[in-house]
Amino acid sequence: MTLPRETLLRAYRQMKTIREFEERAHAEIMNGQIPGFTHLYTGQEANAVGVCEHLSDADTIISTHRGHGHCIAKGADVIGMMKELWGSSEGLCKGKGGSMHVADFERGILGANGIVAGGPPISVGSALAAKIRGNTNVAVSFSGDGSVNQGTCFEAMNLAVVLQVPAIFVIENNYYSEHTNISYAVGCDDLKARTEAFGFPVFVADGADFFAVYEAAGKAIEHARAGKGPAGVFAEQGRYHGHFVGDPQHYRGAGELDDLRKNHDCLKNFRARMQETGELASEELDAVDAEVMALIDRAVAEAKAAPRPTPEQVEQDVYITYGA
Amino acid sequence: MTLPRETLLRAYRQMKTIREFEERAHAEIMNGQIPGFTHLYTGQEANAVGVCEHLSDADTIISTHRGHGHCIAKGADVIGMMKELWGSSEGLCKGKGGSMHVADFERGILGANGIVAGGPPISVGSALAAKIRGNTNVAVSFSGDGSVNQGTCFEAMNLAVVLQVPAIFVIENNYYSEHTNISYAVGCDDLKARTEAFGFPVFVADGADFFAVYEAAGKAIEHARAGKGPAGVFAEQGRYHGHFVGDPQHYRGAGELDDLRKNHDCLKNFRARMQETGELASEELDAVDAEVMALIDRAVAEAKAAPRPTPEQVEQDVYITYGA
Amino acid sequence: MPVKTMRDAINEALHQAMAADDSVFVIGEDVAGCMGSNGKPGSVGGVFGVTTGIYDKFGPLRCVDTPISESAIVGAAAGAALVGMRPVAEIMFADFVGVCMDQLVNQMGKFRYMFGGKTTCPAVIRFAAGGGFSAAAQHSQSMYQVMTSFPGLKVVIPSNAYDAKGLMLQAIAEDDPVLFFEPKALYQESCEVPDEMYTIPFGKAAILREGDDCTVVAFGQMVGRAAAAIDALAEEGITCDLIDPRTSSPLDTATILESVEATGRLVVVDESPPRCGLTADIAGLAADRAFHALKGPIKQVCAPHSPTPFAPELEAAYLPSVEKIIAAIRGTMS
Amino acid sequence: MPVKTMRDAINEALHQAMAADDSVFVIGEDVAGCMGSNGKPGSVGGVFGVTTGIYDKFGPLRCVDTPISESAIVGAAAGAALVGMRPVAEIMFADFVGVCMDQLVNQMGKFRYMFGGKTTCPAVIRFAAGGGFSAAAQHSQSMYQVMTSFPGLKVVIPSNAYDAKGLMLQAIAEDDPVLFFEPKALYQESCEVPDEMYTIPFGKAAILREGDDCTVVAFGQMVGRAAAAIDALAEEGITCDLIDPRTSSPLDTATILESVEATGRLVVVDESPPRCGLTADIAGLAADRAFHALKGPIKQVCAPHSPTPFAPELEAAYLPSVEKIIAAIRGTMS
Ligand SMILES: Cc1ncc(C[n+]2csc(CCOP(=O)(O)OP(=O)(O)O)c2C)c(N)n1
Ligand SMILES: Cc1ncc(C[n+]2csc(CCOP(=O)(O)OP(=O)(O)O)c2C)c(N)n1
Ligand SMILES: [Mg+2]
Ligand SMILES: [Mg+2]
Repeated sequence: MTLPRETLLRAYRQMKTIREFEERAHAEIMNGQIPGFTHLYTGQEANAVGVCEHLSDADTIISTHRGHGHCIAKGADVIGMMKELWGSSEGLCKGKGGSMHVADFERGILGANGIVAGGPPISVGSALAAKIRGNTNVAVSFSGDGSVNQGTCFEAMNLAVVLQVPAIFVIENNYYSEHTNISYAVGCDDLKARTEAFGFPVFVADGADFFAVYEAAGKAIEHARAGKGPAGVFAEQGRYHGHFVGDPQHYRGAGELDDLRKNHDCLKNFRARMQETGELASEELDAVDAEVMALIDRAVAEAKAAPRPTPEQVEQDVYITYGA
Repeated sequence: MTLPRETLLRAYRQMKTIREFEERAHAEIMNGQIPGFTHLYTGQEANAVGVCEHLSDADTIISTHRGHGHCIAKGADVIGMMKELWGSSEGLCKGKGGSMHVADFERGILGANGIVAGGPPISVGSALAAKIRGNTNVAVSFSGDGSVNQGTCFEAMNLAVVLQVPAIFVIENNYYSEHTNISYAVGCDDLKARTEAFGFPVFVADGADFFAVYEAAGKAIEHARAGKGPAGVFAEQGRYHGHFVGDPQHYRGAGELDDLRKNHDCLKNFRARMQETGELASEELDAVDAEVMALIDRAVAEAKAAPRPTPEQVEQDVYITYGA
Repeated sequence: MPVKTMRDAINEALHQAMAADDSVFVIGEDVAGCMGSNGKPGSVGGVFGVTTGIYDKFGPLRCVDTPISESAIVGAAAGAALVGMRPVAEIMFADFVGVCMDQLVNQMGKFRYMFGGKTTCPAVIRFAAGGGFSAAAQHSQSMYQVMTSFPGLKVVIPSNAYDAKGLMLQAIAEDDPVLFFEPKALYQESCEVPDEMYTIPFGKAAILREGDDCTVVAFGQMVGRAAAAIDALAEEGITCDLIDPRTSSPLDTATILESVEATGRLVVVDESPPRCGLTADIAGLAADRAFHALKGPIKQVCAPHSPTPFAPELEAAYLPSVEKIIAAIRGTMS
Repeated sequence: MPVKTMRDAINEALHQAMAADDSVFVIGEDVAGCMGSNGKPGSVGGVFGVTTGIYDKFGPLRCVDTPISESAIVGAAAGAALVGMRPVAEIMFADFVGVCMDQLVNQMGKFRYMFGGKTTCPAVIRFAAGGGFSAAAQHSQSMYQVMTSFPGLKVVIPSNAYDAKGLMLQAIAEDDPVLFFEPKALYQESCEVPDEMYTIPFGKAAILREGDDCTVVAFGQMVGRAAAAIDALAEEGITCDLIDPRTSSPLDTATILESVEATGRLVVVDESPPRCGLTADIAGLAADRAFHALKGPIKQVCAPHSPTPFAPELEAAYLPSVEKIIAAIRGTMS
């Protein structure tokens, strides 16, 4: 696969942005700067970027509790996101949502979602809207390996097939739901077969390899855009952090985390491939790195300085306020 | 397959009892004698009997809105059931449940259930109890072709596989959920494959043929009793009546109902087989018929004469009353 | 003016809204009917007949029939609404909120707030609510009292065909998610209903009787019984205000409080069980904000703290009756 | 007497109940933890640590770890209870009642009634409830007020470690289904808790302060804040009864009414939003049955009619504060 230079540069930038956003968020949580429960995406960056590189603002995604990566990949304003993590009234959700509920409707981001498998049915609705309107938009739901045993996930898959809507179910298999391995939680031996048995194709990819995810997602999205109904993507890649910040990670085997960071790193893999093919020079990538670091520095600095919400805002934004 | 005479006689009696119970209930509903919403099982008798002939009182079943047949097959008192349909305080549920909530715990009947796919998770719990206690009881859930797209049904199937409990999922495919054909509601082409993909074997049977269901259920139940985890049974057979009494049945093709009654009748099939094999004489079956008719006559007469509940009973039976 | 049943009035509202606005569509189990069968698709129009004719008129893309998957139905409605459609989903019996509660409460109802006011979610979810049919414990609940407790959802309970049409047209026009509870005992009840489109604003109660001695607030199916009770008492010279809030969320607190200030007495009637319900909600409102006007205890007439029983005699004893409402009015006056 | 946190007190109750009765088992997501992984099974003990050590002691058959399938978990608990087991299921955050509502409300809660009293369903379902952690709209709800509205379910809200242990042992002994809401803000709070097994009866309120001027009823996390408010006012000579009902269903109406009869004033405090909640429920009770004793308006202190916000400042303004409780007490007295 050869991609245009701009695509390559943008994909790398997005992955790097997610990585640095997450690592910095991690540090700031440890510093006690960010309130609430935060679930980091570090390690899985290629999943989000490999999918979202196929999407425009008119396509939608819906995300999970581990949502920062999806939102960045789909184009959410990084500074607005960081402010949201801080709970500022200038955050993307005015400080009302926080890490678990980042959203950006202008970018087609229907929100991070704190309920496991809450997203897939909603995404089917967005896909249905595309079908009713007769356009070629698609609707992507991201959800984890833990979400696939939740009733709503199955219902959404079947409904999408029945209605033949352009819904893409991206299942991110990072092997664990909280502290439980997928080998325990999914009873059958072959989750891909179980999913395909619903009546749509599933494309599997190594989630540490941007190009693999990009290709798999491309097939799924093409299928859906062509009006052939839903499709699935399985992206397999571990997360570098615990389930949430503070997780003692008793479920890890010896050396598991080291191996992940060492041998399953989408950024390293991307650089290696660029070196191999010569498509991008390492200086170009270094330049991106520097820009990303500066952006994240700025995001953190702005988030720290951003205005705090005030008590009267508590009761705003529940309902539409109709003109008097 | 050859079965003992008593088994044959009992199986026929049970099917005939269900048939007559339902046909008489139908007539009495048309007479305005039975209140509420009633869903008749006529035509599907062999499903319930073919399964329940393998079960003892220590095994449990859980049923559906279309529950009379399951309850009779599992040994519920027919007169108590008829009284329940009438709403008498002498009914099996003291007139509080009615047609949709017949239960008999002494017979291992965990109740008819008005929520589609409400039963399967509960049945998994009964199966789990058997596993924890280390006995060989099994837990059967009956549910319809419409139930298989409900989240709870999927969740129950996966959980049963994960926990390797003796849960039997009997899916009664009568081709319709209310007014919708299974070919529309189940998105995939092969429901058996979709179900087996959860990780357990499914045995399919012609639901107009007692022997076919008996055999399929036998395999499933043997699998579960042997500690090999859950199993499924698909019994395929149309219902003779509408979804509920009063249904105009717009979804039927021309001649569909005639064909069902004529060519897909478990009682006729049973008699034909007995004639063929000579295992039971037709006079013996006639005698059963007569006894069943008498029983149902008596049930209706007793139900009509049975005492009515009184207002103070409304607030009884909500909670256990602990001794003072 | 033409007389229509509540069923027909709501059906007419749906037809008119769909004709007027391409973004409106209906979705649910058997809203068309006969899909995949040998029968003619569309010949059912919902198990209560409320979506009759919509498939024929608007086709399968705007009359979306579904499998039995209520969470997916509500989710699909919510998702379509997030991208600007105006779905009207049918969930049949109100009791089935249980199988789609998360999508109603934690998703649809919270989007606007948790996303900082940056989206709207103009979905309407319809339910057939309440008792009276010997439908027993799982097919008789009102459930609107429970849903009223969740911020972000608007809750409608029409008590007559005229209101039902106007409230449905308003519901579809609202940019917030609306749960629309149709008392199934009233589907066949009729009154005058204009052919034109009209809306009834949310949060504006109807005052159906005016009197001096007591304020009676009643919801849905109970409005008629409360009216009968009041009319019976009027013959003895006891007169009451009868207030039908029409929407429990938003609630027209001003109209209720004004009436209680004037009469000094309050009876609240609803068919739901007593705990944490609408009768307590309104009693609590008055016990704070109209306290000084109160001349007698606030009486709640509701179902007992039991599930709904099957037998007709039991259900008759379960639901608030005209007699019980009369007794409550007398109770607060003595 | 040894001092224990609420987390440890509940954990101890579970251990003791399981040792005493073979039919008791726990079930839920990560109640063991590390299943299928390279880590040691059982090393989690629930995301809040409440089932710590149970896997090690009782093994996988009685510490049943599950996929993320809350409806199946509650259903499995209900089904096991129907055949005589005594499951204790963990559903983690109370907000997740939404994904298993039908099994809680229409199944477990209705079995006994709709089957004519012929079964029991001794299942306990545990939840971590309430706000205070910047966990935002989907992980901060109390939900017990909603569940209180359903007949057939008993609802427990402990406010301290001592009560939590005794109420949990009682919950497991109950033959009715019990929903047990653990205020997550109190898991780390400690007090004296005996090592022995003991039970606290349902429907029996605790009277935590005694006074003359006002009755304050508070639930869960709010009990401590109400106590602080009362103690502050005591310095000015205003004294209050403080009542912690401990179970919202059954509710100890007698203790509440007796107190209101004596003080003539009532303030009800809960962290849930205002509509159809427990504050209204108890206000409505008193406005009927203690009406003639009332000397001032009944005040409700609760969250506003909004979902729970994320930012700490917003959540602090959202939850009832000591100051707001003081203001309410003053409000009813002026
Ligand atoms: C319905 C529901 N149940 C439980 C939880 C608690 N919870 C949050 S994340 C999570 C694990 C999700 O695992 P997975 O889907 O694999 O996503 P990952 O965290 O690995 O990205 C659980 C159980 C929840 N948020 N929602
Ligand atoms: C959760 C839920 N949704 C919808 C209904 C309404 N309903 C009752 S029976 C039924 C059809 C069930 O079809 P199937 O499972 O095939 O059983 P059958 O009636 O054919 O025996 C429906 C939709 C219900 N009772 N529960
Ligand atoms: Mg995972
Ligand atoms: Mg069927």
